[in-house]
Amino acid sequence: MHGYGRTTASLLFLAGLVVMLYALFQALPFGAAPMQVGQEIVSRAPGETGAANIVTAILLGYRGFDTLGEVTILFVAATAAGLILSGAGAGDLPKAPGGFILKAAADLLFPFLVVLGAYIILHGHLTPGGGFQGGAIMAAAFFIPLLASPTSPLNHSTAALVEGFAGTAFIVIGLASLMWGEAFLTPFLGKGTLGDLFSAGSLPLLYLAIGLKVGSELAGLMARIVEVGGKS
Amino acid sequence: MIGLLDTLLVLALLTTVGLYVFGANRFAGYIGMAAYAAMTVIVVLVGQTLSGGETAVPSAMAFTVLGYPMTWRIDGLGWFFALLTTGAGFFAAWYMSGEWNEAQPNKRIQHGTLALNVLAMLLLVSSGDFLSLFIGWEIVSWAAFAMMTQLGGPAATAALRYLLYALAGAMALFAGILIVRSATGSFAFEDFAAAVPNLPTATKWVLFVLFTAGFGVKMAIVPFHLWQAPAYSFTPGASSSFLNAVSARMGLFALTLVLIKLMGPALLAGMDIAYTWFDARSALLWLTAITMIVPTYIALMQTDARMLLAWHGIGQGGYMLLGILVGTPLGLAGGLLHTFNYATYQMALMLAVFAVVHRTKTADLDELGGLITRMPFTYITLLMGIIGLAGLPPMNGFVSKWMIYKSLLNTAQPLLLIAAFIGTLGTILSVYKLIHNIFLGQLRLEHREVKEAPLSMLLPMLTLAGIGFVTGWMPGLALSMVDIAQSALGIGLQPHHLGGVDLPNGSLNMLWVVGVLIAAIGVGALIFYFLGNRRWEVSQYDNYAGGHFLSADVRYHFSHEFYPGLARVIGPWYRGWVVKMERGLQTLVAVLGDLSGGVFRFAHTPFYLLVAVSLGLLWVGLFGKI
Amino acid sequence: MTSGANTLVLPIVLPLLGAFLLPLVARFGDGLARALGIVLVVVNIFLGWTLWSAVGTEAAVTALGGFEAPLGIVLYGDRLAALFVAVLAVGALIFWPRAEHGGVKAYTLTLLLVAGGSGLVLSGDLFNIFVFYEIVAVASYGLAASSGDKAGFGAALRYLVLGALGSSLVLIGIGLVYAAAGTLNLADIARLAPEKLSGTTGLAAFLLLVLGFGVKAELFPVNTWVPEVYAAAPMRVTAILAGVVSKLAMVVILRLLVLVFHDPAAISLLMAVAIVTIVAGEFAAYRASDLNRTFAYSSIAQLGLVALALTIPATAGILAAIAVALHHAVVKPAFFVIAAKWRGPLAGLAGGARVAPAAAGLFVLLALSIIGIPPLPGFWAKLVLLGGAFDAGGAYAFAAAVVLAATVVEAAYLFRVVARIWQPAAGAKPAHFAFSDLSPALLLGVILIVATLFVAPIGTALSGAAASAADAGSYVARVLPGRM
Amino acid sequence: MSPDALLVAEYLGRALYGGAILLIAIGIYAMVARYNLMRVLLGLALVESGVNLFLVAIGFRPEAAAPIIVGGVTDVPMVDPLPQALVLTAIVIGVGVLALAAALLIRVKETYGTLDTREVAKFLAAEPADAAPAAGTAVAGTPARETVNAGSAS
Repeated sequence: MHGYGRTTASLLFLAGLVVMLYALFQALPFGAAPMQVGQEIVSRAPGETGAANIVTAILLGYRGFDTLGEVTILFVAATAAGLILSGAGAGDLPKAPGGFILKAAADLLFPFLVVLGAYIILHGHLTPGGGFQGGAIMAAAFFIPLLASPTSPLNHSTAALVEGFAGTAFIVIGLASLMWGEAFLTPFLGKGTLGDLFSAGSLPLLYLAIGLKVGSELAGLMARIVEVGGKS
Repeated sequence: MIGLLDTLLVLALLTTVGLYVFGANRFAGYIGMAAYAAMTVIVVLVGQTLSGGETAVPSAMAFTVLGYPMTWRIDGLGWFFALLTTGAGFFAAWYMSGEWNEAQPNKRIQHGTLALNVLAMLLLVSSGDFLSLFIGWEIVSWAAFAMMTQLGGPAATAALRYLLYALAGAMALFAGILIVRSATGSFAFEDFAAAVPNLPTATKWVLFVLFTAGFGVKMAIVPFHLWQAPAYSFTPGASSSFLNAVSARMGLFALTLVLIKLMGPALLAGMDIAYTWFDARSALLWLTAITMIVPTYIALMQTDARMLLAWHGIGQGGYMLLGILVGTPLGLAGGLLHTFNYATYQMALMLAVFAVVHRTKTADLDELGGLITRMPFTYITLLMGIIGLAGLPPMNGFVSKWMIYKSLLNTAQPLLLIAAFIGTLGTILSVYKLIHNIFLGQLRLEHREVKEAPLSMLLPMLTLAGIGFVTGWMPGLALSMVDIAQSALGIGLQPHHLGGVDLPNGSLNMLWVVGVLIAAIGVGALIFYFLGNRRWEVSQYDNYAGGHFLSADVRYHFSHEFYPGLARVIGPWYRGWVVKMERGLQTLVAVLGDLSGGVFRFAHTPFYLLVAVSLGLLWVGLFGKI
Repeated sequence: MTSGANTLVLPIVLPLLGAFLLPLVARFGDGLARALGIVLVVVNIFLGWTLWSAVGTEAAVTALGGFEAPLGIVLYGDRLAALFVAVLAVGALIFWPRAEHGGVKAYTLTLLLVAGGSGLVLSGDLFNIFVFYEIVAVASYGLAASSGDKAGFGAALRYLVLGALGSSLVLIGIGLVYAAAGTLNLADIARLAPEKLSGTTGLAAFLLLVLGFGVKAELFPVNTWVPEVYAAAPMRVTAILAGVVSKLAMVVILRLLVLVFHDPAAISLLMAVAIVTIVAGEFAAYRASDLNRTFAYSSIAQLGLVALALTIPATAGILAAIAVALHHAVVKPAFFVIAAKWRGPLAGLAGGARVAPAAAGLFVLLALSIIGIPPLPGFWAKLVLLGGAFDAGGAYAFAAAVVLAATVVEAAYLFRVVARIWQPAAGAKPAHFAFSDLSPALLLGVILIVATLFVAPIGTALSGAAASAADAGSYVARVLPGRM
Repeated sequence: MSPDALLVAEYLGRALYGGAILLIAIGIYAMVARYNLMRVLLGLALVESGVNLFLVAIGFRPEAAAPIIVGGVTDVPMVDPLPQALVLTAIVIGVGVLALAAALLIRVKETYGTLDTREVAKFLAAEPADAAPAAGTAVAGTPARETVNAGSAS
């Protein structure tokens, strides 16, 4: 099929797709979500988990297993990227250091980003945010210095260490409840007062593990791409 | 409990394993002979049990898989074909036991595949339900493939073609037995036989077509016949004659079982084809008639002796099926008897031809001639064989053909009788070509030193020819075996005596016929030797043509274009629509393959996803419940 | 909650834990990491077997985190799930990656594949299934490119693009289901489906889910990644992907069909897809020019058979699907072992039987079984499939006819190769097999023969598994005891 | 629900769903009509965003609050929190896949020296030279494979 033919065909099919998807979506009850499960969770979450942020309660409590999978996917992607890039032509990288401004800003930003990331992780059960968002900020904290001075690459083994321990911690927290005869990932520790920093039982611990894992994984992943990506 | 049938099957299995292990041994042929002889004895014992009033000899072997029971037992029909199988195995092993064996590079495979084929066929003829029938059928098909493909080269090509035909047939059969199970709830023969009259007409037709096509491929009924001649011809000697003699008859066995025993000729005759005067049975009868005629005339055009005989095998299968489909006791007896007779003379013929090939290294009819002086016993075998093939007295082929013709007359089907005569005419013409081009006329210079076939090969040939003569002289011997087969079919027996059959409108007594014939030959010999004997013996190269002396290096043995006039007449039939259909099918598969393959090589794979989602949603919008 | 319920989580979590620890363990030597990975896979086989024997007709259910269904995520372990947990682990054990194809990272990805795959078959929650599906997908993208072969990267990227787009479709499908039913628990959806998902929305959701999961399940037309990936990936990866992983996606489609989408329109949609998949796969294989691609196309066709089996109503269809899938899981990896050595044009295979008689003999055995020649297991699988189809009649009979015709084409391309192998070598001889090269295939060949001998008990066991998997009522009752 | 709120909901709904569909369509267009693999990946990112938007939109309720309990007040209407959690997960998954895709992209560029899908497809389709028609079932057909390749790649 030649280029124009395919473009035309694509556009036609796309137009059809748009029209049909629109028809499909319009048939859904917009603004009147059935909330079959959602409503029940909203009413029960504070009591059952002690987290003020119900999304967090879902992420770590009701659907904590999803979150484990989610963390795993980042880990898989990082491992796979490491595997794929392991043979890439590192070595002839353009290792031009960043300018003065970038370097100075990187040094300056680093502590702020770390603190901000930590804050977001630790308050994940109270306010918007959590392990993923905080982890991403943490990753940025370590990634920006790398952009500033590419010659001093990230210490991958430390990152891997943090990654491994954080991932293990998540599962060990989950397994801990198994040992007490509860189901996997059942929250434990006291639920505390709704809205307090030290509340919601083991949920913040999970978020901490997630934060560390996401942070180290993202930083490692991006660092790897930067390390080999200079050439192309 | 281990019964006779189990002993037989275990023996066949041990023979297969043993001959595969010890097949390279120089005594492998004798081991095989002993094993097949023992099997034949067991089969004869089974026959005694059956003629003693038992309906079937069961096997202790039984499995139940996924709730489907599978059983094995041998009834009269199966017994008849089992006897042919072990007998043919015996003669093939005999042929392979001496000098032939020494000359073969792949003894192990020849012996092993022969034993495997015997085992598979015994398994098939003793199947007790549709599931075991299908299993046996598949094993027979693949065992034959293993036998055909052994030599590689053109044999492998022909075998692959056979395989595809056989598998297509097997798939039709598979569909058939599954439809039977859906309709009756089990694979049992009895349930099917009980239920089939009450099935919807459409189901009956579907089953009839599927079974006929599935089994017909093995029988090589037109239009499923293209594979057979090349596949059988390129197989090495004894194996080829075994395949020719009995392998294709497995299709006949299965067709008889399903169409005659289970469905019954009356049921088939009741399945009318709308707007014509055909019904299922008569349509198949006419297909059979075509099968008798077309392959026979194709045989006529062959220049390879093996191919010529193999093509005849297809046509002869038509006679057998014709007799069986007539459905009267006489027709059935004729068809089954022809199966037996054909096995004897066709095997003798193939063995004789392979003896010639063994000595001269060629089967090309244009490259042979005048071998009568070099290989006289082979000549006698071939002569007796072609008399049987052409259906002339005193050989046994005459008796069975006579019975088939008579049954057609008695059921008032003269047109089919004419078709059978046309086929026989072609047979006579082509077998004359066979014997003429090999044994008569000028002896080739390069064959001047050719020796007669060794005794190990001559003896089985002559024995087979002898059986052909004896059962022609005293057809009652063979007909009493046919009785056992017929008793399993529920149509009734054909009364007979040692010399033939008595019918109200004309009987046949071969004792008299052969006697008269011998007497007539005696009279002829008297006249020839004592009254007008003007002959004297000269060298084969002492020849004259048009008054000119012909030296040995001048070729005058006319074998090219043996029947030019006839060839012009039947030429259009020769390369017919069947070949074109086969080619068209191949091309279709290839084109579809390229189309499908092209789909997978397209660079923009997400495009398909877009198309699929769009079309899928369109379909959802059109057919989904709103 | 039955006694084995808490162990449901272990086949997922233990390999996951191992995968997280593997890079750390590797500091003490790659061999140790390899050993740990293999031990965990063996443990998973054991766990699968334990689950199989613990659950009879009554499945094990566990509500993760103690949050009862449908609020939380449940794991549902019946014999079907146990079977595939074990099969996946066995596949990973036999085809554990070689050190030269990625080392510890490949071990990690394989463990993750095992964890994700186990989660995929055990999970009873639609979105959770999606998450595990993604784990499996991403791990296989990585493994597909791990050969270091030049073609690997392009093929893997093509695979990734298609797979990611398919995942988006799945997400839309899940969104549609959630928007209509307001729940993600499969049992809960099953309960609400007749009321909420019987219309256009439900059908569209099914279409999107089938097309999305179909990328992994090798359904036409979202399977265009298959030939290139299977030709370029390391043999061990190809064996696992073709042999096991593709079936896991089929298990998901099975659950969806049994529980949620049983309206005739959905069934006929899947049937159409299945028939086209079979035809496209077999015919493309007929014209394929090397062994790897031949088997890749053949694998597509076999998965089409599985999909077709799924459309056959009641237990018969599910039994057929399991039987065909299991048989293919034994046969196809062995084929790929042979293809790994015999690369290049088919004409170059002449003389193979002389160079490597064991491989040639094994090839014939596998070919016979996959064509469906009795008494090999492939025949029984086809018998159940076609028997079910003819029992159902109508369009199913047509589909069965297509399958039968495709079988002839299948035999044509497989035995064409067999004929080639037995021809005398024309030029360069085909590669020789060291015992270690062929041993995985020989092992699978032995499994095939053993299965032939024990086909009756295996059939009974699978029938039981199929019957319980087909029982949507008991699924809902087990997961939502209070809400029937 | 007040009539105003209903009206708002309807318009918002059309806008949100329309936006989601538009994002998906643009993304798919980039994936099917462009040759550059980088653009294909960007298209993929767009499709994922569109899907996420759709998911979030499902949970919308007019005049409802974000699902966070402030000051212990639990009886205010809230939007459905579940799709939000799902979208969080979906985003992270998308990030992982895209990162892996970027890594592969680097290797593709490095290996083939191009990001053009046609060139990559040509490389992949470079099969064993012998098209090898069936033994014994020789077919007179032309090697259609080459023509298909040429068609799709030019």
